[in-house]
Amino acid sequence: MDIEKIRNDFPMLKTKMQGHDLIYLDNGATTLKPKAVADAIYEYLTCYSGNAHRGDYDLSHTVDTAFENAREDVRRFINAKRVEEIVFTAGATDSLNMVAYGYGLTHLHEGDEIILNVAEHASNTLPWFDVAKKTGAKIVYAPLTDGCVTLEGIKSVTTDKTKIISVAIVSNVMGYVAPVKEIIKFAHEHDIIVVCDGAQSVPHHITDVIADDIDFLAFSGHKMCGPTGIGVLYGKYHLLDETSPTRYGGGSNARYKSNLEVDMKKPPYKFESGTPNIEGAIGLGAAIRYLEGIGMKDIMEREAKLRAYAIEKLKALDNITIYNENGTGAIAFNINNVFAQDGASLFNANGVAVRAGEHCAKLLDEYLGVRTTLRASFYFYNTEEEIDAFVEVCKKGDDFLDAFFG
Amino acid sequence: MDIEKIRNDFPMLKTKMQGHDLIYLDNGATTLKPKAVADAIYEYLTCYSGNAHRGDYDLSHTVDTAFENAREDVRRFINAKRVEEIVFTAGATDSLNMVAYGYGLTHLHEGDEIILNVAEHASNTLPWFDVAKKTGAKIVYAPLTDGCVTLEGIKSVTTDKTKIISVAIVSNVMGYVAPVKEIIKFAHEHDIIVVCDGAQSVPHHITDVIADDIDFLAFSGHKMCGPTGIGVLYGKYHLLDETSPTRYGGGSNARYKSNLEVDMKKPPYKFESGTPNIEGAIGLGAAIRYLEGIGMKDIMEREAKLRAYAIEKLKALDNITIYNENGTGAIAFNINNVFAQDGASLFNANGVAVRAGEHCAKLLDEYLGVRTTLRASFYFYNTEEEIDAFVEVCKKGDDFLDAFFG
Amino acid sequence: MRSLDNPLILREIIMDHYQNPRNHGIVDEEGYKKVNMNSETCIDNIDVEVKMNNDIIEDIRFDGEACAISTASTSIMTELVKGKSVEEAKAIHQQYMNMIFEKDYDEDLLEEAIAFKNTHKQANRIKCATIGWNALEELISSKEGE
Amino acid sequence: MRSLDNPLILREIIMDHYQNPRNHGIVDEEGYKKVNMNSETCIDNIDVEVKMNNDIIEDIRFDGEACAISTASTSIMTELVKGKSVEEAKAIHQQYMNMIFEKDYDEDLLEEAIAFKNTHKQANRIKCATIGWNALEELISSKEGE
Ligand SMILES: Cc1ncc(COP(=O)(O)O)c(C=O)c1O
Ligand SMILES: Cc1ncc(COP(=O)(O)O)c(C=O)c1O
Repeated sequence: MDIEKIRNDFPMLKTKMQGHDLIYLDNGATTLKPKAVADAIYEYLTCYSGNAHRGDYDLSHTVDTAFENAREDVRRFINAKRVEEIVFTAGATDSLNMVAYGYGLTHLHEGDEIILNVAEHASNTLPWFDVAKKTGAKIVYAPLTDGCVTLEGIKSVTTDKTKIISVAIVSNVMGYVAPVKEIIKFAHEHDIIVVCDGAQSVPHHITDVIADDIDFLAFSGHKMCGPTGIGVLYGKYHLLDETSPTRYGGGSNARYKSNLEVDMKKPPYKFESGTPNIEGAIGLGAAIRYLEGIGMKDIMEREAKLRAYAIEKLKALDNITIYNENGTGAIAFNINNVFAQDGASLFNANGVAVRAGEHCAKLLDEYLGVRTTLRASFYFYNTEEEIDAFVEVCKKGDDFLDAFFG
Repeated sequence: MDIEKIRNDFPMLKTKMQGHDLIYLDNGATTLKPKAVADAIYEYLTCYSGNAHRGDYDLSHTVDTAFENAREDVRRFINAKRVEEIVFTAGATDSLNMVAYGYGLTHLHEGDEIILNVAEHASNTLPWFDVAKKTGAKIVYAPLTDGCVTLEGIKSVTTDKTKIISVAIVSNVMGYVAPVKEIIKFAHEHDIIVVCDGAQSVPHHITDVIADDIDFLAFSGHKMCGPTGIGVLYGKYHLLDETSPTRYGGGSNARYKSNLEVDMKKPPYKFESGTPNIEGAIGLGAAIRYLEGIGMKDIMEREAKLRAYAIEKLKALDNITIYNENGTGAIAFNINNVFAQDGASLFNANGVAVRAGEHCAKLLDEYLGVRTTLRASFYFYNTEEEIDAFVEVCKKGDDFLDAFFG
Repeated sequence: MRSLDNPLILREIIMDHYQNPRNHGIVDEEGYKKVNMNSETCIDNIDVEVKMNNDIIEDIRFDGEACAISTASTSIMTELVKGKSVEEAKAIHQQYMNMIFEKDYDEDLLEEAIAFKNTHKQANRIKCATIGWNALEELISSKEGE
Repeated sequence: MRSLDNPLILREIIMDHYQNPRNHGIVDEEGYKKVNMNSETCIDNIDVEVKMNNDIIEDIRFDGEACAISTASTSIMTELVKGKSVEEAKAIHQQYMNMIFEKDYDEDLLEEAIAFKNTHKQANRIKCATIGWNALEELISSKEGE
């Protein structure tokens, strides 16, 4: 992996923050975009901006083709069997809501159980809360072991009422990889559907929905070098077929009559009402081809190395508490005696972007015993030198108010 | 209005289709984008791409500011009282679904009535169908007069069961302007909420939600020089307050506990779950400032002139049927004895983009007596010369198969 | 004989089948299996039905409101496959698709269907030129699956 | 006396109020009106309560888990407005906001709150530096509305 060349692909890496070269360690929130993605979007906007699915003239047909090619890019990237299993959505949150309301709400009955865990993101928690309230189903939390979802944890709360397990493949705070393949195998033996939140896994790992036998998978474009406002819901075709749309309108129906008779199209179109995010899909396709160009295997390896390097450096300091030494994703930590938000400010003053807070996983305090943490999250374009600079800032912890007077 | 200068702002107007200079008359489907919009989006992607609402460092604060400035641009453009009344959505379809499911589903009871009309777009029809089925409410169609929604038509079907009227300010096929101000005045006297579909009006007219006393207004960015994947739901604050979110997740909640207690934020944030379409909002803001720079009054006047010119020219031909001579928006027509799709193909072969079909208003055939039409729709950047070229193609109607062998 | 390269003749074939579609009009009789192809293009609304006799397409008919390209291509399709075996029909279908998507194809199997060989130049019409053929495929492959 | 231009002193003020917040700890007594400011920043979780005596802010208290900037700015705010009339408190609030948003302001009314005059350089901290002040505004303007 030619890191210099790669860094040159990202215009953002040439920007400054508070007078310092930007060190971007908030990739869990959103990633930077390679020029190829920005260019693909610009090209759509300036060279062939038209609507899709309306092929009455060449321009529109060109847009259609670009849009559907992006769908094929997604299919290939996650190794789905059929391109019809790829639904474009507004983002992972939208995708998860579509499963909860389109599948959960229509399949769950009073007393049924949905297994979550307290490390899940709000977007994989709150839609299920609402569906549970509406159907009378029950939310059950699988216990974590050292912060990680385990097959044993899942088994320990599974009953014959369990209908759905919804789980992040990689947690956005704890950074652990859930053993989804094993969980799914177990779940299917008990006729349980497994919804996977891939928001933090698809950008960083090799995804193979067939090998893992995933039922539903949700993820966002903007966390994998793509634009915001676009995401994906993958579902096995027969499950999508059983899933109700959550939005109705132009494009998704085959025909309807004034007597309320409505004939919907087949998946994925029945879920894509209204003009879709066309440049979003095109941008996501470009992002996927960019990632494939580098190679997901190399990306995984590089990120593992970066993380190990950062953990080693942080452990050498005596003013840092690390909450997830052994994860693969984000590092959750605190500077001792410095409130997370003050810490983030100190990093900011030194040009380092890290995030502070509950990271939208607001049940996790019940497990961690601390409400707010700092989170540093890497992507393949980060470097050891950036991590060195980040660690230097950690050392300044006691002077955290300097940031405020800098 | 310096039309040469304006046309220079649109890179698409320099492109070709089937070897001819592109004549783009499908502005009802989506409009072309000025360079200023493409540039604003490119700038976000390459100079300050970060997540919003997560202000832990300067970059994120910059994004937040740009995103919220775009909200203020929208507020100003439609003259809303408060910026909190502007909800960013994925598009008009999404906005209309949010009203139907977030307000309709939670406020309608069995036997209540919703007034629509057969000229409405699928996106302002099908969500109400579904809500009617779920609540036991009834869909009632206001009769059209010469294809136009009238106050009398609305009155004639209003009963003391009427709770909601949902109506397009400008119909996407018929192009007529509904007298919404009068309809709303009447409706409010009877405690009826009025939902306005502004997808075809906001881009072309001066919008003043206060003057018209609009309750809810939905529109899309991509039909007003902005990007796809972004739209707006305007609602009076107290109505938004009563409206339930249709998507739950990160960003929209204040806090929640494992026992299913959830505290949502206030409008507009409670509706904006998950990472929003940031560059979409920024692009829409840029589009609005571009339109304001030209002036909506001038835009309206120019479009009226263009339409009148086209109607006059078309009427001089003896092989054309016009379905809406007196509208303000799109022209719906057919070349006699040529199926609409074949007609569109003929236009395509001559570099003219017009649309064929039912235009997502699939109940309209019940009124028009013809299922499919051609639709030519203008925007301020179109010219009389383009209309001349378009009319020349109309004359070739009989040779429609030439397109296929050209 | 291969004057089928003459655009005027190709055009005439299409106009002829558009104005006088063959095997037109759906019969609602026992033994027919029908598909509706409305959702494919959002504008052409075509029904196609077949009656099988063991492996043979004994009858095939269509109806609907559609453009010249859809109507003519479906009309020609019905003529080509009527009386043929499923195997033969599949072979013809394959050649037709090859032609539409600019691959090598066997002209002889396609006869008048050759009128659609320029479809790729108006790529937006591919859906029209294949709608009836897609219906055929659906009908004969689902027939097998029964 | 205006050594308040010395960053070291400003810093000390903030640290002092962070480590020893004044008017700290919510009392759940009759006569107090409370707001929770959790949703403003998604990280600071602050409650502020006031007890009015006619037009006078007789008591004002706060509690919660928050960063140094939020805690110290709220602590200083409570000291500044306790015992003041609504009118006076509003004037102080106005001057503070002016300072934060880089407009002209009256230093004398703000006393130690001047420690936050550089907030604009870390614009992401504006929410922290104003959270308690926003709570104050909510409390005293809703008081009027009752
Ligand atoms: C009148 C009307 N309403 C709603 C819509 C839906 O807009 P969108 O496809 O951007 O969601 C359209 C656009 O096709 C329209 O013309
Ligand atoms: C694990 C996880 N799930 C879901 C989401 C939601 O993604 P988005 O905000 O793009 O909808 C995120 C991102 O914050 C996440 O980290």
